[in-house]
Amino acid sequence: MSGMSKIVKTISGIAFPFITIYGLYVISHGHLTPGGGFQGGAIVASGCAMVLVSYGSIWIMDRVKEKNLSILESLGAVCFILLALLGLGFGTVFFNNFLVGTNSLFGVVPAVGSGLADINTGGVIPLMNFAVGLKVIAGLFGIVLVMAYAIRTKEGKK
Amino acid sequence: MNVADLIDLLLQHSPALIVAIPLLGAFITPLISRLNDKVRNVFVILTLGLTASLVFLLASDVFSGNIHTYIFGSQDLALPVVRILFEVDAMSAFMVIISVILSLIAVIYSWSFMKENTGLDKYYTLILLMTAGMLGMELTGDLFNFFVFLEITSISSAALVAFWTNKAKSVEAGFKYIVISTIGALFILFSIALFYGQYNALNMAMIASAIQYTFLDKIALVLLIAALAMKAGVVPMHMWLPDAYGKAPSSITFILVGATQASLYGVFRVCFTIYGGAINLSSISVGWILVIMGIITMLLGVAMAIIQTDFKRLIAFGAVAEIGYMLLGIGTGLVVMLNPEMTATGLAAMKGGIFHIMNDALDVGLLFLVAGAIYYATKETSLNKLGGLARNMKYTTVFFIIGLLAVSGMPPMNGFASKLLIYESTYHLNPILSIFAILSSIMLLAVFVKVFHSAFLGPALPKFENVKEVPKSMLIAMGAIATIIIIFGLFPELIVNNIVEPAANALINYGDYIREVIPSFTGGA
Amino acid sequence: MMSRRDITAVLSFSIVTIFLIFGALMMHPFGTPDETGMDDNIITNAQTETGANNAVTSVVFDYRGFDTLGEATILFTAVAAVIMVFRRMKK
Amino acid sequence: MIFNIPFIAVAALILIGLYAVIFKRNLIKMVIGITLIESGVNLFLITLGYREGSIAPIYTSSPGGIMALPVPQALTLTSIVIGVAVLALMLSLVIHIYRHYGTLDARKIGGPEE
Repeated sequence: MSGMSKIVKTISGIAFPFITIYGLYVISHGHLTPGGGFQGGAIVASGCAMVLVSYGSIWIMDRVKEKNLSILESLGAVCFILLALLGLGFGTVFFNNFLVGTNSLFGVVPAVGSGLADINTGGVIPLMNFAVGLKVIAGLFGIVLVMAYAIRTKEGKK
Repeated sequence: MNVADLIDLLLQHSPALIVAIPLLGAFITPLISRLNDKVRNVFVILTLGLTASLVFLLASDVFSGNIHTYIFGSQDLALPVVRILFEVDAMSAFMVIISVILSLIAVIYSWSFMKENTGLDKYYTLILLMTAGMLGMELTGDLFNFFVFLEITSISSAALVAFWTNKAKSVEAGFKYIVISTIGALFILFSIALFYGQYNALNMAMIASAIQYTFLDKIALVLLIAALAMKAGVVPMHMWLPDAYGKAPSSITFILVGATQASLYGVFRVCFTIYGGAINLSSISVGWILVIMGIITMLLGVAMAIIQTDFKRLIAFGAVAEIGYMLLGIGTGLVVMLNPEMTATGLAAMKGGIFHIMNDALDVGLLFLVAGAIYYATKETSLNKLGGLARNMKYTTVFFIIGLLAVSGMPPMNGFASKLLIYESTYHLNPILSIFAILSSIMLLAVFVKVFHSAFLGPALPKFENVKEVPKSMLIAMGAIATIIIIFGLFPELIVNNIVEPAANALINYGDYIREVIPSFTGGA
Repeated sequence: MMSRRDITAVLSFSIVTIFLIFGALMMHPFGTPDETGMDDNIITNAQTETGANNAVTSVVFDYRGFDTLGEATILFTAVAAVIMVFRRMKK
Repeated sequence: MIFNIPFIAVAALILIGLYAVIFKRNLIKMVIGITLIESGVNLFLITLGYREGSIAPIYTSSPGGIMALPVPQALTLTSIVIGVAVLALMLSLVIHIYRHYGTLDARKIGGPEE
């Protein structure tokens, strides 16, 4: 897949940072507002896919290697499962939300029925959101990139 | 902390760790495989070895009569059950042992078998993921969780079936497999939603205690059995199985046997545990359906095996036939479950069926490994072109003879022990059933003797003059399976009394499974 | 002339059709679930037990966190599978 | 019965998808059929969680009132991600099948070796 016209490239270049920031917002506020790691990750990944379409897979492949994306994704997954295992270590069982009620990082418990958006709540949920977000960004972008690149080699041959 | 405390702690957390360790291993494998190929192989084997030791620790406790529950995220069990929980009874433990042994042996076998290929880091990652998926399916006590693990298993195994992407047939088989398993999984999800809509529960024990056997439940039962039977390769829906088994690398076929059996475990769990409360309404008809499907599977599998010319495809149809025996045994148990005069028959049939699950995995698995070894040595799978291999591949020949005798139920091997139980018990239900069972066993023997003759005996072919015995890791893998087969064949009572009978009782006394979660439940023997 | 495969296909399709239509008609009326015990429990306790204002997130990452691990694993599996399928084969 | 239109829509979606999978010969159309079945099942899950007049189960700035059931929404989220994964793998395999056979017609792929 080769790149598209200059107008598309410029516009997608302008839009990309906003999409990324919006996606990161959705990830980091997953425990308060609709959204979470998967949804925010999908938003960022679709922004990356937009850049991929407008600039072409060859341009992207020179800058991002799918091997590195795969490693990033592994890291996200390892973080997620380690957070779950920490529940076994600090708390009591696998997947225990060991940070809730400790009043430390993300450890505040909101009052029952409270509608206030306090970002410092949720225990391990925000951390898991970040891990899953990282994983989903790397994973979805990796899939799109590999498939786009595979189609390119096919076209290049003929 | 002393050692006894540590073992207690490990035992308490083992259901979660058994799934978490292969998952963690799979996530780390891409990082480790950047270092060195050998390090990666050792790491994968160690991961599975650790999992296997935890499985044996857990199973030894479960077989002594305890049912283990593990609640994710909380220590105490509050009703209604909102959290996911794992529930391990003897049947789950039995299946978990099979799956983990298959994966471990397959990884050892792969060391030499797959050495020449590219993309091995993904190959080992997917094997670990597939193992974790199978183990999760067999341990979980939550229906939606079952669906999630089913999908992990089917995606990873479909990718592995298509591992040799330069062969059109492999890719085609992988595509067929993923389409079939996705449709099956979606219908399973649909039935889960039906349960959720009626009983507002996802936990198997909660659903089982509340089930009313309404019309919607009947739809869910039909869809669940059809979808899981499709994934297990039962006959009207078996068309994907010979392709997938035949075209996958042999080490993957070996694990695929475990994956189909995990789906079969799903059928039994649905029939016995979830619909256990409604069993007085359904057991006879559902049981007969299983028995008839079993008979058809058996006969059609053998009949199709006779006409095959491809080595692995032939064994695959043999595997289809073997699935029929398990269905026959356990279906017989379901038919006579409520008849107090036939309790002994039912138990014997269940023991036969469950024991045969393990024997099928070992026997058919060994044959697939032998087929892989022949492919490794000769790059040939067509029976018409093979011949005279017994001269150069002595060990492989011996292993094939062992597998051949075991799969067709000849006396010194383990297949005989389980098939004898099935013959005896089905004879009490209806003599025709056992005649069919014996008939298809004899035909299986004929088929495999023919294979033995055309592949191993006969004149030495000039093009196979330089064929050598396969490398050590493959011999070790095949030798381990053959040893287990012979031990099980010599001391079947040991296995039946200590492992198989608790598993059969766990299915029959479904009330215990439910009472572990909902103490006030009264039904169930 | 229909082949055996076509007959099976038509048969299975019509069976599923009948099931689904009858099932749709026999469901509870839309908007009034029969039982809500498990979900009411979550709605009441989500804030105190997990500290998250968003009950859906608390289900995804806390009450059913293990499903989410499975889900993340599936995505990981898919990425590994796609990269593996498109790898360079040795000739 | 008129209130059960969502459930009838679910049945219709699943049936259209199943029709495409069973009777269409083009592999891409089969894949589309599978995603249609999946959307139908997801819609079913979501409709199960709706309570008349309910709001989203999120406390932040909520106007008060009864809340919809949160569990089906979480299950649907899981199911959507699973769908994406399956779709990615199926499409990659379709690309490979096209490379090998040069066609997407299910009748033409698959050689003599049966």
